Amino acid sequence: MNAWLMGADVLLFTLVPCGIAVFRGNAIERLVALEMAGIVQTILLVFLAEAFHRPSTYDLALAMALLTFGGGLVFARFLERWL
Amino acid sequence: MLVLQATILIFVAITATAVVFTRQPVRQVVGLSFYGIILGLLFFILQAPDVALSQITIGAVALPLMFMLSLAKIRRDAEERKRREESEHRREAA
Amino acid sequence: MNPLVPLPLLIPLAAAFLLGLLNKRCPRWFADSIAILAASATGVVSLILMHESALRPIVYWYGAWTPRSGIALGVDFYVDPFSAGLAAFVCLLALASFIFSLHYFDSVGNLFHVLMLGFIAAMCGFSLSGDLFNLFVYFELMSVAAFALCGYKTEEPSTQQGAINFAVLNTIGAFLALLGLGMFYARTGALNLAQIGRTLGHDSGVLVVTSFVFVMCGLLVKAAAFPFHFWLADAHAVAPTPVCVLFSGIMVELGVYAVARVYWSLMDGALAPHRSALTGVLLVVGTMTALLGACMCFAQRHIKRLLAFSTISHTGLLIIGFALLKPGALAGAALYLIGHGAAKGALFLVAGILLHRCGSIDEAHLYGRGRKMPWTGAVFVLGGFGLVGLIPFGTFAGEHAIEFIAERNHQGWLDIVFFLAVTITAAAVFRVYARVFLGRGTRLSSGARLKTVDERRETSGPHNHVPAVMFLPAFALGLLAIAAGCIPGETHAVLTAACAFADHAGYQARVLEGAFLPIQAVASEHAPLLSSVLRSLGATLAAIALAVFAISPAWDRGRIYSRPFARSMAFIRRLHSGRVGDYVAYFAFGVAAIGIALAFLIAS
Amino acid sequence: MNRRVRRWFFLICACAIFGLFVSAVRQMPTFGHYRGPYGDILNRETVYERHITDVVTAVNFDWRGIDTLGEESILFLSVIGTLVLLRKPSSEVNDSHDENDTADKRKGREIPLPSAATRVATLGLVGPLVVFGLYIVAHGHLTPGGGFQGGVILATAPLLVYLAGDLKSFKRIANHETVQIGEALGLLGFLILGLPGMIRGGAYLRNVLPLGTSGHVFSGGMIAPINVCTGVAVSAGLVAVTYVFLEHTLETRLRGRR
Repeated sequence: MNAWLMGADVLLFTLVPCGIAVFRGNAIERLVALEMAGIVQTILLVFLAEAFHRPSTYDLALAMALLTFGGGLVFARFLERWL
Repeated sequence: MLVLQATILIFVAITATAVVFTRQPVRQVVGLSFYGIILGLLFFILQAPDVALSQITIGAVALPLMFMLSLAKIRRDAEERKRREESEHRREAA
Repeated sequence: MNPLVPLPLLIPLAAAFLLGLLNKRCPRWFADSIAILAASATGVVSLILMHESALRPIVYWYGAWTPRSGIALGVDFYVDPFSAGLAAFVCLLALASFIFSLHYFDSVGNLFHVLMLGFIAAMCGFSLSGDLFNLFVYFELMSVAAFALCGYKTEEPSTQQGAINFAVLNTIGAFLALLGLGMFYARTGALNLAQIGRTLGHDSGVLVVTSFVFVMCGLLVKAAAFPFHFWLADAHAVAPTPVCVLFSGIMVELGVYAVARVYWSLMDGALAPHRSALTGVLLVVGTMTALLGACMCFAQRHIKRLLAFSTISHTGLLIIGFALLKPGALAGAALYLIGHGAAKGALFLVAGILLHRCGSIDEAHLYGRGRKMPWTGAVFVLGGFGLVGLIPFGTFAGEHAIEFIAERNHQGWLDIVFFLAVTITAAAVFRVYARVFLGRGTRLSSGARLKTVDERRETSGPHNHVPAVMFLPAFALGLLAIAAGCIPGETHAVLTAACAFADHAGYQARVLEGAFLPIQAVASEHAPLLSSVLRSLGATLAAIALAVFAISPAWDRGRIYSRPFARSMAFIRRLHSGRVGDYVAYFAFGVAAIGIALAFLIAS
Repeated sequence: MNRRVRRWFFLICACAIFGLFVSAVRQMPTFGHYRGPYGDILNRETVYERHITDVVTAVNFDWRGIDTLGEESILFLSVIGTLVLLRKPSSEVNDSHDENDTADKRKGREIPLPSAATRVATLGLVGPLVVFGLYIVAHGHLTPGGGFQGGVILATAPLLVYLAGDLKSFKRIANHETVQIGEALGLLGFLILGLPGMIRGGAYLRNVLPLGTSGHVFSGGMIAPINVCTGVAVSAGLVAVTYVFLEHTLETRLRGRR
């Protein structure tokens, strides 16, 4: 049990409020909570990669960081325009 | 470690159930995205980084975009049908 | 390693990719010729493989990853006469539908060919694969191609409905099979069929039985066994006719084949002491499928739907052939598969011709309109005789073998099931023949005309003659249905292949150790032919009599008096509601019932 | 069956299946205790046999390469199937677009272009995304990822262009024809790469290239080229599906604001 893993444990529980907000509340709130979860997830992946001593899995965090923005944009565009 | 795995498994179970019980499609897609995030975490913690990467890349943009496009298409079709019916009514009235 | 083995998979795939690449840049004739060429090349390769493997099955390891110290590392294709023969039969039916569709689809791009070629590749791979996960991959490939082909005529809402029912039910089945596959992997740590079989040994615990039930039910969805069959009629009613030939002629039967393959290669050791349990469960499933399909078949007037329900009924008979778990019955089932597939293909092609010429597929609407097509009608009757199992047909040989084994195993009541199923389904075909091609009998009230799809869009309006490219494939398939039953020495060869197919330990030795085990020729027992001949003639006469009765005015009068019959038919028809939610509920019921029955019988 | 009956019927059956499943799972090996020899052998042998460091990629593209060919074909056929199912019905090709557009305007659907900030941020992300996708594809045999994941990331880049509101550029990048050619070429490449092994007397998909040094980009024999083909096919396939959807669904609405 190293410090990174403990950090990951703590971070994991910050996903709980995000989850609650994703499933209740209005459309905008849900979207914001989803974006928040994406950010938490990115940091969590960094922590876990460090905890497992697997430097090659930083790719995952990087992918998450790059793609979350696009995901948010998808929802924003479609909620705004069509749905 | 085991605690972490168990916690994430429980998260997955709860989120999946929550997605199923969300009835409105657009909200369901948002929930599904969140579920994808948790699922990616589960794969990673079970030491399957390849699968986790697939989940992340697909779940971030491509999957929601697909769903949103389909929903937009269904909405459009419904609107079109309604418009067509309305115009038919009008024609009949005339 | 024999370089021919991967070709049945690679040739159609390469052709599909090529046509996908050229797409709209190549003319229609080019796409047609590529497709026909690919299908025939694949068929020839499969036939050569069937011939070469007749004495000794071929095991082919992709990437040259041969097993090390008895542990399979890669993925293998296992070629024995059964698997190669099925691949060849796939190509034959595909060839017939390609030729048939030369004049059939007037204004579509080459995407139809791409999908069909992918479908062929999937079915060839499915029959040859010797790896459980690989099998699943082809299952999925087959499903994807089939969904798209089924929804090909996108304009009508009913098309989408049928395709959606098909897709939802098959996807759920695939998930269930995947779950079972994962459980097998958890138990054995292997994916190769032979490897799993060896690791399982004689373990018949709940885990193994449940995994097997899940995989089997997933495959039975494809095989359209009761109560998983509901998607089939909806899908067939809306799919284009050339596609129906492949759906009914081989895709559904491949589901039964896969169940047989999975059972004999990996479960036979574990379930050897409990065979009677599996036989019992599967006999119930097969009998229900056969009888229910036959009843529904007779009640239809949409000809494609009618033929689809007859496919369900005959698949039930195939399941019975497998359920006896004896090589002899397996050989019979193989013969039956070929005979039925060819006959059913011919029938569907005739339905396609009717659609092409008359722009309808409704029995009432078509009354007497086939009188100018005596030859086409003759092929239709030929198909009907194929269904009833008249003496020279392939179905007769198969039925004869299965019934012989059934009687020897004290399951003589199966004769009655066979008799009822073939008589009723063939009677339905004869009834349609009499109304459409002879113009005899009562007219169906056109006031209550079926809400048929506007089928005309598949073709470009009624045509005045039957083009040779449409008639010849149907005729050839009709002839094949006869030929399948009278090739000299065929029964013996099939029986030998079936014995090798059912050789659990031999399969493992061949795959894992590369043992040189030639197929032993078996002394076939001669079943009493006379009683079978009499039975087949009796069934034919009964079918004709039933058809004559059905078109006579007495039928309508009789229906008023037989309330219980009508009421139970109404109940059965209500089950086929067309709502996918109902179908999923029946699916869950089927899995639960089969699983619990099997687990209970094995535990006790 | 009405709704209520169906729900209860289904629930009872599902409970039965679940019971069966639970009793089966109880017999499984305990969590984290892998029993089979297969995974252990692969873990042990891959680095020696193929000089690559990501076992999963080796399983996907070498040990079980034929599975991947089948899966790529599934993707291909799904894309083709989508094209077929979403093709414009012949009767509606000349659908009056004007009507739709005026209808939209009437409903106040006209939406302004996205703000400059969004555009700059999104378009600025496209470049890094392409680079990252190429990196994932090229390093498939060294780090987690590979043709599939990298292909999806690559496909996301043009989608971002669309999301930034630049439909014209998206259409130029994701030209229908180009995309389809790309997909078919990627798959044909995969299929052809398997053949040399067969011609040289081995089996289909057998390795014929030198293995190189472990950990180096140019290592692992055939795995890297097959990865690249898969990446091309996957990215093109995803873009193709999106394009078809867009063309079919949204075109009429977007025409007004081009």
